[in-house]
Amino acid sequence: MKKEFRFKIDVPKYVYPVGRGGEKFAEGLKKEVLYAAYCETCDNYMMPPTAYCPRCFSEIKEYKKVTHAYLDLYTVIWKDFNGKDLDEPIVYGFIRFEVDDRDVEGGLIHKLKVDDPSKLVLGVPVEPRFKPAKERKGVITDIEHFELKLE
Amino acid sequence: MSRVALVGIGSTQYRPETSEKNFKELMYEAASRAYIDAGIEPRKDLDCVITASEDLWEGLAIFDEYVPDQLGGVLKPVFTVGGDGLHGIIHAYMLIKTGYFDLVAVEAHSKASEIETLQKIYHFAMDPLYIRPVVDNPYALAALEMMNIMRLLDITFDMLDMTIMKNHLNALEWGSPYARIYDYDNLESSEYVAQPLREVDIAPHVDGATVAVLASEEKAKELTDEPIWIEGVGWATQGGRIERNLHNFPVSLNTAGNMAYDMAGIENPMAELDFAEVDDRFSFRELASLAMLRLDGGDLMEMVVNGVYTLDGDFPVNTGGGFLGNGYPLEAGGMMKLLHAVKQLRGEAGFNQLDNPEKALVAVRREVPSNSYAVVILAR
Amino acid sequence: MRMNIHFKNRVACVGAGMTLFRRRLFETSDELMWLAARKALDEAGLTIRDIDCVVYGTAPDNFDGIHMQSEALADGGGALNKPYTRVYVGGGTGVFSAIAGWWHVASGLCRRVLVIAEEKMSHVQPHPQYVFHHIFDPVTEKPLGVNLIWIFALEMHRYMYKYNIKKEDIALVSVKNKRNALDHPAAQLGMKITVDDVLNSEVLVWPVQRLDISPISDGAVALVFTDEENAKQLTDEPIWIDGVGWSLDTMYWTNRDLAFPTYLYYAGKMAYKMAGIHNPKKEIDFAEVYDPFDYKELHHMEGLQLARKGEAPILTREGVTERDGDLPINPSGGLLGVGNPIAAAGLMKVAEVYWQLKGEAGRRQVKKDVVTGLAQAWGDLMQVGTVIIMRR
Amino acid sequence: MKPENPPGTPYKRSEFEDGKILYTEDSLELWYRWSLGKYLGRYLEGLKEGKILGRYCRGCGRIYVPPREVCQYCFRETDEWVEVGDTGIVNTAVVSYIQADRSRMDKPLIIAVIELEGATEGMGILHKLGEVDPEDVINRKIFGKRVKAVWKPPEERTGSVNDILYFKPVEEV
Repeated sequence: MKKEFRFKIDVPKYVYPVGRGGEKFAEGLKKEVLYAAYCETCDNYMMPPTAYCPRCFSEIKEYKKVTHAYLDLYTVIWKDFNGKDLDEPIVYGFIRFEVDDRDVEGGLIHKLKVDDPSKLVLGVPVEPRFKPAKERKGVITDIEHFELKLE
Repeated sequence: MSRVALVGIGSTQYRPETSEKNFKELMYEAASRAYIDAGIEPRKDLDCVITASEDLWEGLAIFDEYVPDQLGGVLKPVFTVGGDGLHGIIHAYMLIKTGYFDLVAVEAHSKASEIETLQKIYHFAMDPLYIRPVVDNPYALAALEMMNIMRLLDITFDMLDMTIMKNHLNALEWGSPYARIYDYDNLESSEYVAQPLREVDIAPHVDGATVAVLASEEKAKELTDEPIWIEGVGWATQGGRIERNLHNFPVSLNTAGNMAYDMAGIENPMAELDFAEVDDRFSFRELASLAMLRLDGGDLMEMVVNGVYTLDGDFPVNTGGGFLGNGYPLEAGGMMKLLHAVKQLRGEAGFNQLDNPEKALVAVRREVPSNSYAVVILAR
Repeated sequence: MRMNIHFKNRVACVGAGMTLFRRRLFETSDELMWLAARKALDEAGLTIRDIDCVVYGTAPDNFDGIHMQSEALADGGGALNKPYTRVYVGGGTGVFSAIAGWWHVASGLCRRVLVIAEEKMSHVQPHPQYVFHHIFDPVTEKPLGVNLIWIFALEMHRYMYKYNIKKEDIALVSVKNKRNALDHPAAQLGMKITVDDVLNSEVLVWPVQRLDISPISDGAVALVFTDEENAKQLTDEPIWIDGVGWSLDTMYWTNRDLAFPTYLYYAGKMAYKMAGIHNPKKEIDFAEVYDPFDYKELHHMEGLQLARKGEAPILTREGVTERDGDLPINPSGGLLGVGNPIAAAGLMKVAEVYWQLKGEAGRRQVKKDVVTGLAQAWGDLMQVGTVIIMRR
Repeated sequence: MKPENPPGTPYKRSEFEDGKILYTEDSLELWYRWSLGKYLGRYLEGLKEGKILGRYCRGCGRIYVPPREVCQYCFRETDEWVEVGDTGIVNTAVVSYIQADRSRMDKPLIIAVIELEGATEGMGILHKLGEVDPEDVINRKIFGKRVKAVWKPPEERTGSVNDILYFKPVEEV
């Protein structure tokens, strides 16, 4: 007797427009800068930049260039989701930012290029490595990865 | 206004695979047990049925369609919560509090073993603009969270190991297929999945279903001499942006907990509660939950090291073995914990039975990458 | 279920807001939620900080394309460190999220609740219709190559067969609603069409033609509910939520009577009882019933006992359901005219009832004086009815 | 007039193609391996054998097709297997000109709910009709007519609802 039934849920394609907040982010990527959203009412910077402040609901009018980026958290992925060893470990960093010495709330999760993950220290300055201008599409993958900033 | 009581609970076993039954039969098994336990005739007595689920766990768009028959809810008010089973309990609580509903059933289940592409579902839960194009593994997000929590709360691997050993040991009584008797050497040899997250820190997926029946005070007194009262509920989310939550404390659990404590009139939770079943989808989450729910006695490390949270300790936690010991049944997570707590309060916990517990807290957080919490306080 | 009890926590609606309904909107899902919520809060004279609880409604996750969608979009509801959940009953979710908002307040747990429903169908390419075929049973139905419109066409045709209804009469609904929508500032498909236009439009699944169907849309709607005390502080004329009801039929839709929506009859009965209504046809002044297809407006009027079985087409032909008629139905323009971002469309109906009862619907205002209004939605595999009754 | 100035930024499909609208992309292909359980598996097996099986509930006397695990009225497991036969009455029928993704079909397809004889009145299944003039569907002459399953040859059956090719009329329409 048939015991199992295999089937799928498929949707050929999804597209997600970047929205109002994402448009500003895209503008920055073009110029190789990262913008943080600034909520005047709450006096608070936010990354990724949003179109509105989720706390006070006012519209974001100002986006400011981040002036400093540092590694706040990281993880080294050794196995895939199903427990199989990866050929090469993948390192993800959680990058946080500052705007003129002010903390930015949130940050970006991205790939981190590093030679020896065991030597990583939290707090080290990092910088984004952008794809060549021609290949950029105005989204997060325009950044190839973050890497340690050489002083 | 009427108090709300839990008058019946029924469950299937939680196992890595349940291939002999389809999801409807699994739900029916749990529901029949719950209705017998409550002593009700569902077709006649039930006022409302709630399920907790999300479409993609099930393989159906609009899962809500497929629930009324096997829960006795046809042509009754039935709906689905996109949340944990414990969120379902909270909605049932509110419905009864309105004064219009007397008997409400809540169901949640997992058929995780029947999903071949589980990873893609997790991936699909991530923000499509900033995270999904970069990260495809939910354990990466959990690992970042773990690093943050360990740093904020000064959690060491030793503390995690003690938690893992404790929960596995507690799960033995439940006949859990995952329960192991671990020692430090076993744990030390566990490999990193997503550093600092090790294999042993992750609760594996499990199948199963649990149904609970809630009643108004009047109805509860008709049905049983020993209802379990729901004294407080609380729920909160920390917001949708993981990036913001990654460098913070999980304060929303604190918010949800305080809401429940206020409702239950609890000022000093550790003294007034007898035990707690809290989220341990990942080992560090148990400790984070305890800290956020003010159940750490001011010094988490001291509590763990002194065995306060073990069955013999002053404040047992995850007496049923939690997710680490029993497996993680997706949205049924909170219901599994509720089941463990109710069994304790009723004195039906067998070898794990505590001495006459009267008040307990159940708290759960939804699966990665969410930041949603639900808390329920039960009393005998 | 106990009814007609003396009821302590009366629930009021004090503000409503919505975005445009359009085929494609550029804003992200959470930005749409924020836009609608801010409008509703402004109207209520509140800020997001005044809100102590948020309820979110969306139909399947597959449209916006985010699993555990409510969690990812919490920011758009301003649900930072606040109680927040999502409820759903398929297409009935719009009105149902308002019902959930009702019990958050009626239970005494929350005092000021923000209810938001949002749907972005444009994320699906090439056509959102595709997502719908995943709602069918994967074993007994999906292998036949199902298509959502099939089931509605099957139901429509059965309804026409049983009561001997002509397509011309059903088309009048589309004509009326699209015309009504011309006066709705957010409407996607307000237009002047004739019965012939409907009958000559592309046949999709006979008897369903293109102009029988509501469009694919993006959009969000938000409402603010409060308890009695807060409502009286905020406004001199709160709109009260006096009855709610919903009911879900068996999942085996091919075993059901397709000519009459039994589930809606039960849902209506529950709401009427709660609101103390004995004769709906007399006591309901106007209604926003769910009209993703033109025949559904008629079907639902009958399920709600606003017309006898088979009588709704006659009332429509006689002009009773026009804005200046005795029983205006869908003065907003409904889903056929305003658009159908599934969950948001249902909540739009609740918003319309609110604005009509406040007398703020401007050119859409129904002619007669209205005290009691009803909004209804429908969904899942043609199996759920959700009803809310509001009074001035 | 409410709603006043509803916000939102509409755009056209062409703006995507021109690159004016920035976006990220994804697609979905999720696979599930469902357990069929005690009843659904037997139902499919029956189809392979050329039989349509239903379940009988002693509580209320109903015979359900497709077979159900639980009786919706009695909330109890159904009791017995019943072979309901492969003829039925057309409850409702439609003519489909489009596919699931809304593209046009080459040849219209007739879809129906067929109440199977041998099951309790009103128990229908969803299937296709064949050897029927679409005109007879459009004018609803097919409604209430008796139809019979046309099966695939036994060796081609796989235990699926598609083991029935379609139902065809066995009385004059």
